[in-house]
Amino acid sequence: MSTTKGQSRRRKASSTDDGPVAVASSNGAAPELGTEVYLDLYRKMNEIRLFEDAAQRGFRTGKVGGYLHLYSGQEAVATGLLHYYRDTDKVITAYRDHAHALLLGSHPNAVMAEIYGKGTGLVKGKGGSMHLFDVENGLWGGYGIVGGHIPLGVGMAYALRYQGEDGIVQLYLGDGAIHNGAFHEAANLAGLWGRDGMNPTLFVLENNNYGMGTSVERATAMTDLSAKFDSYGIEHEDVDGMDLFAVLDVAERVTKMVRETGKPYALEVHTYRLAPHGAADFLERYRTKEEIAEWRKRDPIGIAEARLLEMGVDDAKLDEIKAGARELVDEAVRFAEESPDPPLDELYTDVYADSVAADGAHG
Amino acid sequence: MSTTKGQSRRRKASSTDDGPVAVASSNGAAPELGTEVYLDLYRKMNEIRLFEDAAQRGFRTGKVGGYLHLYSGQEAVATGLLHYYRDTDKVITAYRDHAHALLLGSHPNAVMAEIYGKGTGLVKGKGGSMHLFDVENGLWGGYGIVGGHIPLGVGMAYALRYQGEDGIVQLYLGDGAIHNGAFHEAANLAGLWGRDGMNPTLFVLENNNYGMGTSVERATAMTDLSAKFDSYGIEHEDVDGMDLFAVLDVAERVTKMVRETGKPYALEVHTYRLAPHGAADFLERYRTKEEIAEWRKRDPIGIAEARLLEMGVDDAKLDEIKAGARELVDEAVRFAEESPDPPLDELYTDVYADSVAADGAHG
Amino acid sequence: MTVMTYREALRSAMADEMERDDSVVVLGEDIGVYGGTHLVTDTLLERFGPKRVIDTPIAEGGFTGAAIGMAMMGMRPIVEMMTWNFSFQAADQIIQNAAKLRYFSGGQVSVPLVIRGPNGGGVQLSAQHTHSLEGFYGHFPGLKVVSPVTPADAKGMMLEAIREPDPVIFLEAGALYGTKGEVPEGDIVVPFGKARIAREGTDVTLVGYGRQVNMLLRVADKLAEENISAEVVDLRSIRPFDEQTLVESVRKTHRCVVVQEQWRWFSVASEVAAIIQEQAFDDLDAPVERVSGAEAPAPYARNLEIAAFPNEQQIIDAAHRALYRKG
Amino acid sequence: MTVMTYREALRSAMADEMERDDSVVVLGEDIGVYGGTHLVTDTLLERFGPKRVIDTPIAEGGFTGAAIGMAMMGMRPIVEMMTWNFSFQAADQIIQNAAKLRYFSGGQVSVPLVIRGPNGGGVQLSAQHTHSLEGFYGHFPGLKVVSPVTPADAKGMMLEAIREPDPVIFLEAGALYGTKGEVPEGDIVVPFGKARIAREGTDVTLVGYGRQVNMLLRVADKLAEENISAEVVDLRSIRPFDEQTLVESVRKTHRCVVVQEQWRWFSVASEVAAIIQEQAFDDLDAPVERVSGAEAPAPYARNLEIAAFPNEQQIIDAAHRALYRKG
Ligand SMILES: Cc1ncc(C[n+]2csc(CCOP(=O)(O)OP(=O)(O)O)c2C)c(N)n1
Ligand SMILES: Cc1ncc(C[n+]2csc(CCOP(=O)(O)OP(=O)(O)O)c2C)c(N)n1
Ligand SMILES: [Mg+2]
Ligand SMILES: [Mg+2]
Repeated sequence: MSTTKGQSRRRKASSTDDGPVAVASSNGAAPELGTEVYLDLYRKMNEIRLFEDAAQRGFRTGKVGGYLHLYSGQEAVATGLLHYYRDTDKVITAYRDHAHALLLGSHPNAVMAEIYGKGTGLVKGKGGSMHLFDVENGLWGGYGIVGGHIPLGVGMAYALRYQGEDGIVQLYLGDGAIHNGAFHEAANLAGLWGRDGMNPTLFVLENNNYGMGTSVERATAMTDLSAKFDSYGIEHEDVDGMDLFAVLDVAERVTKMVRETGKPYALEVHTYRLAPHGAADFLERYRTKEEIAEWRKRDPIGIAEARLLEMGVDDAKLDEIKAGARELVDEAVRFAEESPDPPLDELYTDVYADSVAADGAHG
Repeated sequence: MSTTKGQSRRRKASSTDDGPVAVASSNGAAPELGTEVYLDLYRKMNEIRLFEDAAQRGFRTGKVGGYLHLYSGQEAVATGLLHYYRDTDKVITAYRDHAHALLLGSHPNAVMAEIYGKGTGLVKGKGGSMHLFDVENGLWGGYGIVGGHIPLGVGMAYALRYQGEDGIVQLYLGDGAIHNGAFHEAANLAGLWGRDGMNPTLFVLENNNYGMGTSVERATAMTDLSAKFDSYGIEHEDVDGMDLFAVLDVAERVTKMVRETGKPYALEVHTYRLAPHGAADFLERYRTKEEIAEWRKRDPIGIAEARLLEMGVDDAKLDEIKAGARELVDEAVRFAEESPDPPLDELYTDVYADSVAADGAHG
Repeated sequence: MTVMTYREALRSAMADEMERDDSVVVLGEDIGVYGGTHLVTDTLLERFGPKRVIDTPIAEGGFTGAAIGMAMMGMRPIVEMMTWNFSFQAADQIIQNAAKLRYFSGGQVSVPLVIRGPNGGGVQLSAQHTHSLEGFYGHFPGLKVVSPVTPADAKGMMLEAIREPDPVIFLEAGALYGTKGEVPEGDIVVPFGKARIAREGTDVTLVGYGRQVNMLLRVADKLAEENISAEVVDLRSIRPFDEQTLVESVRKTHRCVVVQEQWRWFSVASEVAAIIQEQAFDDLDAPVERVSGAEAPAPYARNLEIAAFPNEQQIIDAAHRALYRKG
Repeated sequence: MTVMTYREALRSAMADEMERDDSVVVLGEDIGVYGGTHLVTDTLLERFGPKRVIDTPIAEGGFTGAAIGMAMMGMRPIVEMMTWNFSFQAADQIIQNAAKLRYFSGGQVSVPLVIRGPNGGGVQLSAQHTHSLEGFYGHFPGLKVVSPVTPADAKGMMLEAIREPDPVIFLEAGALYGTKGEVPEGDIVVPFGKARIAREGTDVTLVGYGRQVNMLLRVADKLAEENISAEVVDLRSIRPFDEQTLVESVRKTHRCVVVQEQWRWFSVASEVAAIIQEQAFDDLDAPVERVSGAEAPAPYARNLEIAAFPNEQQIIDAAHRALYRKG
């Protein structure tokens, strides 16, 4: 029958038996990128955190509507992985997408303006927080239906190879999405097409242990999520998503591998959402203050800070970076607040290629 | 993390590495049911085969319409498993359902009449070959959408325990259905609910190596299908579905286990469809005459016959049984052909509980 | 009479039935520990325990299908769609199994199932999270589809829905969970298939359902200032549909405006216009006017979203056209 | 002109475009090695190879979603739904992604995707395998929905569909794959949004699409024997919809009968009646008559099935009612 015989294809290297927190961290095994690069990534993580705080304030003060899902706590994941983004790559994720846009080079002003629903927004104010797109910079959304974007990413990966591109697709999904049929159908296609080198998909399973209010243990009897990729002949490994350096270490290797083989690969990144599920999730009955406090000790920004200090960077430098990040975010908020609403006729554009179609009567 | 850690939970006992044909057969390890029982099961297998041949003739001669999917070649599977059916059990399967109805005690006349679309049919001529129901006898359908019935079976199993019944659900699915999201979502629920003993589902995965014209190898990169149950913490084993005695052996044990534990369990039954996918599948480009010929050598009826002769049953007895089966089927055909069409007002009944609703205007 | 919110009305109907009938269970995403993302099921887990209030993984097709299986066995499951926007993942289960099982089983199987959740627009939920699916599900024989607007109807129709022998698509006005209203005491079932005259009038019939009804009542007040007497018909039940009440009203007023949040094409408003021209052809003094949501996916920006939903002025203008008034 | 079957017309359109444009690929279940369960894609695998003719597992949602991803990247995938009955499993991908991506990406993303397959009833396919989904998909802005009846339109509209920048729901008349007709040579694109006068007449307008059009033409012959001159309008394209041709015809005949195989409620026929009463109110001498499929899931028995589909007599009776004739 098959060669995999169903035993886990997890790379023994970073295999783990004792849950997220215990996943082996890199302990300096990070690729030698040099302090400048590390400081730059540290800056990005701070920008993301402060950006999310500002968006949250916008929501609390009624300036931001709709759904708002913050990335706070998970910064090291996308920051580390997207450091290895190449021009031909494509990135697709769900609704927790602000960080991905910022990291890929979308202007913070345009991202914040989108969240504010302004005409200067990244998608003209038509999509909002959940639907960030910046195709020029490799961001292909931004999707609100759990599981729904996963087949898209797998099809995009097929297209890359069909069109002779050497890029890969970084496909982000949550621990909750893995129980959705769309994931399983798509992963099976990825494994199948990958046999012929036609599916350079890097699945990034961001396990923050909750799908909204439902913990992994309450969503499945088999909680070793990355092992679910075994069903599709897709190799995988786990990594500590709170440690930027651990993520960088793995990211360099696996992005290269997927690019070269054209086969899918999966990372289960153990992380934690320090923010509520969404800005409207105020009760958080599903987890304790103590649990959150425990995880705060592993705040990815704190961990990175400690490592940088070890490397001999001084506090002043870090403060300077934080201050710069604050300025950037303040400017984004100012820009968003002062930006105009989209013109009313935007309501009927982008329904079809020829916007005459917008009245639904003509093609 | 999880207790299963993704390594295969296949019972080593009947594990197998070398494909269907090589799955260890029982070699007489069958439970001591006695020759009378074996002969009775042999009779049932013959009735099914001849029944399917007759249905096929009906189709070829234009007396039977719609879709028609035959069980020929797979007789040992349902015959062995349903021998351990108990009154409180429920059975649910897809469209290849004639055998299940016959084995559960539906009258062959009513089953054939349904296939002929007559008012005397099992479901009054309203469902046809794909939608056989005989709730009194434990048959809960009969479904035409691949994967669609699987969540139903898992919910039925929950209901059994919720209502305090000791029954189990025998849930049949094909190798093609296992790639459908409905299977994965349902299996995950079964594993989850099974933790509390709330899901006595016996998944019977009938691997006949083809989903219509697509072989297992062409449908997934991980062809060890039963191992896909690992993702849900559901234990499983493989069995040779061409050997009635091997099936009986496993069936006695696993039906008992599921009944006692209230936990789901999965059997991958390696079998083969000697008939075309459906009566309209005449080209069969997807497999060779040689392959079919190879499998004919393992015709479950032939294997059972050989074993019975070993047991000292004489040819005359077997011929007598075959003759009886032929009579039964001839009578079913006669009944079906002579039966009247359903009355026209049946068109509007059974849409809602109160058939006034049938015009769609009143509830 | 007690005053309660639309949310409380739904909850009390479910709780009453769960008290009365052990076969009633609730399942869905985050309905238990979390309390329900709209808090409709809040406290039910504490009251009825995890075997009857079942938190599920994010698998709408799977748990809706499982609920159908429970219903086939005589249980009375209530599925919460966190929002109806997610029900497309369960469309196959709802349309191919729930709606048709009684029929293709030749009457051997019943599916006493309720699927409930918020339907219609909110505030800036954008394209994937803004749908009004009355016509979408109402098209299929075998389903019943209702859309209450008052807390009293929310409770009365939920009681009816849970007791129905057939699957019910229960479309709640998500925007109204917090609105209060008087709800009669006790076991006050509101039968399906009966529209409600929300306000009597003689000059023009305004037809709607769900949250549009409140807007129609405000419009009726404004029209009254112009001495136009508008009758407001709350359809309440989309399938079965009360053609009689609708047609009788138009026979009286000779004019009709039908309003819906959903898109125009192949919709409830299309059917309303078709029914009226079929059954009140000679009584009709002007074409039935339709006011629907803008023909575009829902935009995020608040100004665009407001422009996309039907508004009072559009309805007033439509009424003026129906009355051949310049306004 | 060459004579070919509806099936061959579809295949030749796909093959022509695949020759012309490398970005066109076909994917679906058993379309390659098997040859297509209705043989529409037969020989394409041999001609274009496995990277362009992709056999998929039984996962409508997964491969439809993957095709959307391919289209986003500039490929032009053609998805075969083995039959449209299976598309409910892909409804979330079609409605939430394909239809809305251009909009919620602010115009950054196009989805040049065709989803094609047999739609409508066959012979005794029963409840789960008999649907006419024109209105179901036509409801959603962002989708285009077409339903050709002649081999010429099958080819011309398929050529158009493949070149469209937006997702197209291509509903083939499954019952007509074997029917022959004349097809013009060469690159004869049939634009969407243009109805076809299949037969000119003056007394009553008969409206339909897909296989019903053939029945309408037979009915028109029979009415002619009673000296009733019927005009037959083949809508061809459901979204975009050609209101003008429809309304002009009714302005001329003052009477209309619309026929569909799909169920009556919230359907194409509802919309047709609504449009006509809106735009030809004063020209209309009788209510628009609707003839639809029976309000029940499709039955298996042939006699019940025949009774469930619209038939010539029902249409003739409807025409007589519209003409106030006893018939
Ligand atoms: C099909 C569907 N069902 C339900 C929801 C509501 N919902 C939005 S986010 C979410 C939780 C998703 O959890 P996970 O995949 O772990 O991502 P995370 O929020 O943790 O980043 C749910 C249930 C949805 N958007 N889509
Ligand atoms: C969702 C869906 N897609 C496609 C089909 C068409 N179809 C009917 S049977 C079948 C093959 C199923 O194969 P398998 O599950 O292995 O069952 P088997 O026919 O071998 O018993 C297909 C593709 C369907 N009925 N439903
Ligand atoms: Mg999560
Ligand atoms: Mg099979």
